[in-house]
Amino acid sequence: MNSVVNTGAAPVATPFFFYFLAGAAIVSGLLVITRRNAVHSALSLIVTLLSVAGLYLMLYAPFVAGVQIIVYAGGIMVLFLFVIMLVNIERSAKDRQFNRIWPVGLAAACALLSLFVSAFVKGRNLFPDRLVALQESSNTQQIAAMLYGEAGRMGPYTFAFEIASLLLLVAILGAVIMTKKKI
Amino acid sequence: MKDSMDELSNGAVSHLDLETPEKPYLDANELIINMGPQHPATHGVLRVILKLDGEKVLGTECVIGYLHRGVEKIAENRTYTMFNPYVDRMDYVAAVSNGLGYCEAVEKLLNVEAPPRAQYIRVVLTELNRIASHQLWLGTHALDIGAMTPLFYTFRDREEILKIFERYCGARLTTHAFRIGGCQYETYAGFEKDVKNFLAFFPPKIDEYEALLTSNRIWLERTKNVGVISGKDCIALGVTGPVLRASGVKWDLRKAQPYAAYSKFDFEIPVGENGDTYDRYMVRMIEMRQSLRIIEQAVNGIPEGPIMGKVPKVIKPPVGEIYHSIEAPKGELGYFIVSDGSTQPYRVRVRPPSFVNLQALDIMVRGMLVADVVAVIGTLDIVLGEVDR
Amino acid sequence: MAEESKPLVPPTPEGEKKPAAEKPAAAPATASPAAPAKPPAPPATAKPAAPAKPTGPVPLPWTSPLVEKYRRQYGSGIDALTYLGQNYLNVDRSLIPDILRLLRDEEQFDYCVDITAVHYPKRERQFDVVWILYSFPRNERLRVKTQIADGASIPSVVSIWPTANWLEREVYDMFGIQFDGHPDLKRILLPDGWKGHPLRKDYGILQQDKEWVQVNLGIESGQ
Amino acid sequence: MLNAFMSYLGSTVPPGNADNQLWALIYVLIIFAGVSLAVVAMNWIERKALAHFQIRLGPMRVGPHGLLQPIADALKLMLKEDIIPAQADAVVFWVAPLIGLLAAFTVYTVIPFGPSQAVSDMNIGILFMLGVSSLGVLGIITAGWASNSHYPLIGALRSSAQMVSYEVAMGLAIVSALLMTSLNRTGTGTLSMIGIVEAQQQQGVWFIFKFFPLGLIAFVIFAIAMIAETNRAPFDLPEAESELTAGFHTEYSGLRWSLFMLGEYAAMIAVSSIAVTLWLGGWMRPFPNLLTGSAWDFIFSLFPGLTFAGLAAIAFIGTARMPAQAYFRIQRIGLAVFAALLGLIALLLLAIAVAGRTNDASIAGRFREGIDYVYWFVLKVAVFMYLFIWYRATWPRYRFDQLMRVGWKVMLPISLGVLILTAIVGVLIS
Repeated sequence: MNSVVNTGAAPVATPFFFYFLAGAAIVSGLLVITRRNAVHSALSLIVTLLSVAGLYLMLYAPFVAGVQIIVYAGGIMVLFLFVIMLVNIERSAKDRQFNRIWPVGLAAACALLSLFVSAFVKGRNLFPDRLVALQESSNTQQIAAMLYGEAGRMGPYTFAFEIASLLLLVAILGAVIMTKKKI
Repeated sequence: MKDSMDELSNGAVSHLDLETPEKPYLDANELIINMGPQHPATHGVLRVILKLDGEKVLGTECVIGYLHRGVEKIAENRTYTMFNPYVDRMDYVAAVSNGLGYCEAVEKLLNVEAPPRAQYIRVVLTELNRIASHQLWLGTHALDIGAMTPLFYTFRDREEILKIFERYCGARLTTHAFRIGGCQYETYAGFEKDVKNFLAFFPPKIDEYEALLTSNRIWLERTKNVGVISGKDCIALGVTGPVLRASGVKWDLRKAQPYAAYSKFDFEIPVGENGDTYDRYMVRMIEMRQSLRIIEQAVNGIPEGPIMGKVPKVIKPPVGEIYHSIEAPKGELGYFIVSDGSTQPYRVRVRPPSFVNLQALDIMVRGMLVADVVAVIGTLDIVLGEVDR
Repeated sequence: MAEESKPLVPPTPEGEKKPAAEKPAAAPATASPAAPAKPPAPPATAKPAAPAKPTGPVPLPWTSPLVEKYRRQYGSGIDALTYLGQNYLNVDRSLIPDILRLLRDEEQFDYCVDITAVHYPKRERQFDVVWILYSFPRNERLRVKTQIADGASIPSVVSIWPTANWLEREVYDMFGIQFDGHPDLKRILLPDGWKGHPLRKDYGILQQDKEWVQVNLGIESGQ
Repeated sequence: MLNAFMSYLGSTVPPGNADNQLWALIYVLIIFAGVSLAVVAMNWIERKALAHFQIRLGPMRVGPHGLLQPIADALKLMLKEDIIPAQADAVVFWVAPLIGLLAAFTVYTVIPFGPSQAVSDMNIGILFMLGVSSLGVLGIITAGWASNSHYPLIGALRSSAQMVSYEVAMGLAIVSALLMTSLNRTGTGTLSMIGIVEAQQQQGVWFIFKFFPLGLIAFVIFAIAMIAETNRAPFDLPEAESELTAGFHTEYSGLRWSLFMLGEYAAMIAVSSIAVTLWLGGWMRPFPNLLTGSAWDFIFSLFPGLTFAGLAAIAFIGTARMPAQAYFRIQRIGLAVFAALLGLIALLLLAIAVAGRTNDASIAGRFREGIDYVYWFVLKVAVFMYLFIWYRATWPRYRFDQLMRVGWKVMLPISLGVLILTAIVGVLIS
């Protein structure tokens, strides 16, 4: 994995950090689905998200890493915990976590895995051999260009981005209507 | 607890407007929180069991009695004179008022009256004590709402009053200032000067408290429309004192049924409008100023003469019973004394204002937030020594 | 009824002397003879003096439109007296809820100051229950009293004055008087498991204290 | 070795970006120790200042004027029994204070005390800081939940709602400051903390005064939100003493509790540093573009030494004013030694200022420059710290619904409006 070409700083012990982060992500990901205590699961999920943020950093995508931390680890997971804390942990811990449709779940997981593997095998030549050295300082700008467009032109994802924000607005309104009886 | 509250909200107290907070839309578990008896804001050993929906209070139940010392039982085993110091230990921040109520009640039973000089001294000391009590209330109330600093200011100024007490009778808190039939001691040399110094010293200090709180936005938000109680509810629940007056009922025993020398002084009764925590705050602040007015008139007019009335050495009231009440800083403090003709009271019943006022806590905090419970406990100005006796 | 209760209300010196005399008798019976000798001593010395001076003001009959009105309505069940300028009604127990409700509704006694009781163990009807009322519009106080026997219950006035809730609980706690119709009649100042009712004259303080230390501290006596 | 370090002193890039991991590590340690020391000092200052607001003396017994009180406190806390409630979730209970502490300290990796006096000049500095500081709430939530008790739970719920709400207004206020960084020739702004300060230098104005009053409003919003973020009075609802006894750390004691306190004060210093960086020109001395020239540089470089000289003078006066009784002798000596120490530091700083006045390339010159930067930065942060204490002494506590209302209905619309206006004004000007 030590194939990253770097212009400025030379990262230290890159393979170590990669395996460390990947291992942490996998282990904590497994903990998420095996812990019976929902709060423990949520905390494990936070570790997973942070590890993934670290991996983004290693891919020279600091902006995505930062957003990952802010939005997922900092925002969404806090709300998750907020809700989970109010759930009766004692009761939910006693419930069987793996219910009867687990074979279906296993099958779905296997299918997904085989999809990934086949995509990786078949499209091997689509993946770059080595990561292109990104200009770290322009990373944020590039994302902006992708999302909002540049110099008067729409970026490739502008439409999707706007649609997504509209969707979120609808979700917000729905949440307000659901929780408030009279507005 | 639930039963009692249902009873309260149905039929039993139909004329009391007990609004049950609307049921939560999402299914949420009710949270039972035990506030006290060890809690920084319950002013002693009050225990309040709160039923919460999130932060909203659905109902409360007060558990009291942690400070119960059986004062009424003690009275039956002491002579009238021996019992006098015990009353100081009930509302220990207004010991002088307690003593005044008890002494006057026994005097009434004996059918004697304290001489004018004693009456005036009593008024001066009792009003000083009212200010001290209100100062303590203000400091702790502000602390409950999160303002730390007023506590220290009020304690600094309360010190001046306690110094006068100390010079007068040697005690600062449990003063035992009065005797049945008059005063315990003749005023010390310079008593009047000390009191007059205090009269000059204190008004700027009230302004100082008010500068910190009265128009403070957060203070206003925390106290306006918090713990509202109507005058009607106050009367139905027997709530007296500044709480009653803040709800718009202009009733003060010092005016309604004057005792001691109060009929000779000119003062006003402050009245609130909304019956919320802010009005109670304002009423007490004005009361402090009015107390200063009374003290000024009293200390300038202390007549010469004896300080003790014609009371026998052994106090042995004739058979009979009497109820006498005074306006203590917290409300109507009454003594119901039954005499069997012996030297010991057959029965002494204390009608404690804090005890009765505390009953209003429940309807004042229903539907409000946890933080308001603390504010309302503070604004009721309870002293657990008096609630539990 | 009135004839029966009348001598009891303004307690005569003879009637009053008895509880005082009874006390020293009760205390040694419950406590060890050596230790409690002191507390009952003062009443013992006071006792001979008490009947010697039956002087002082005597409760006088009291008449007013209010009294006349209710006396017409209820007859002899009401006895109106005044003592040292304080008026009180002595009412038969059977009239209690009606009279109190009428006092609030018709006579504007809208504020129940206090409810309490007094224990006279030598009497047939051991308890005086006292309601102290006040009228804001009239600026007037009135006491209403009734006599009930030990174990008898009395109607609750919580529906008349909500403030009676805790006050009645305290009376129940201290005297063991039952209030019918009280929403939540339980002890208020003492712990739920408390034995006895302390303000009864026959309640042995020392006995209670000794039992407590024996059970909880494992010592003979805390005195 | 010494030469290596000295070369980094003169380097224009922060240690983390200077291709020397050892130097970065040392820098991290220096900052960690410095922040810990600052927290200890802050502890003493807060107790003393709060006491003086409230007409009392504060700690007076341990050391002269209670100077050793923080040490005594730390010792006491470390020696206290470590209690984990029987019904608590032990692992989470154990981890919770560490989360808060780590989050608070990690923020310091991007805070620039000077153009090269930072652990690293991260490209996404401010974003990183927002993200990491938003993790701090996890410590509070987990602490509240793991205690398995009602008061901490309510405290945790309050704090999570509070921090999530105020983060929004805080973020928008930050964005309006970031917009201002893009008002240059290329039209590209920066998220780098060092870049933000340099942008202020280029534009010749602190962002608090930029587009007056837009910058000021954004700054005030941030200043309010940062109090809420650090759970300080009047927004200290999560630990509202009079309501929730101690809020989320009710069940904590001893060392664990002190970790929470350490985290809280570290977070206070961190958010103050961010405010200073974004709006108050970071490490820059007053009027760096106006009062230029080596003479002015020299005058301003005297300030650190003079400050310490002033502190030493105060300490000496305190020594002289101590009662001349045998009882106070040790305290007198202690205070005199402390004053002498301060005086020595003052002399050292003045000597460096004088020695480095001519040649910026010399070691003394580099030292002087570095001290200057750190001094002005710390001075600005100290003002905020004082404000934190002042607020605490003055204001009552908000109620929860009021807090939420202020957050969502007042701060959020205002910050949105300021953001939009800033963008419009920025476009119009450029």
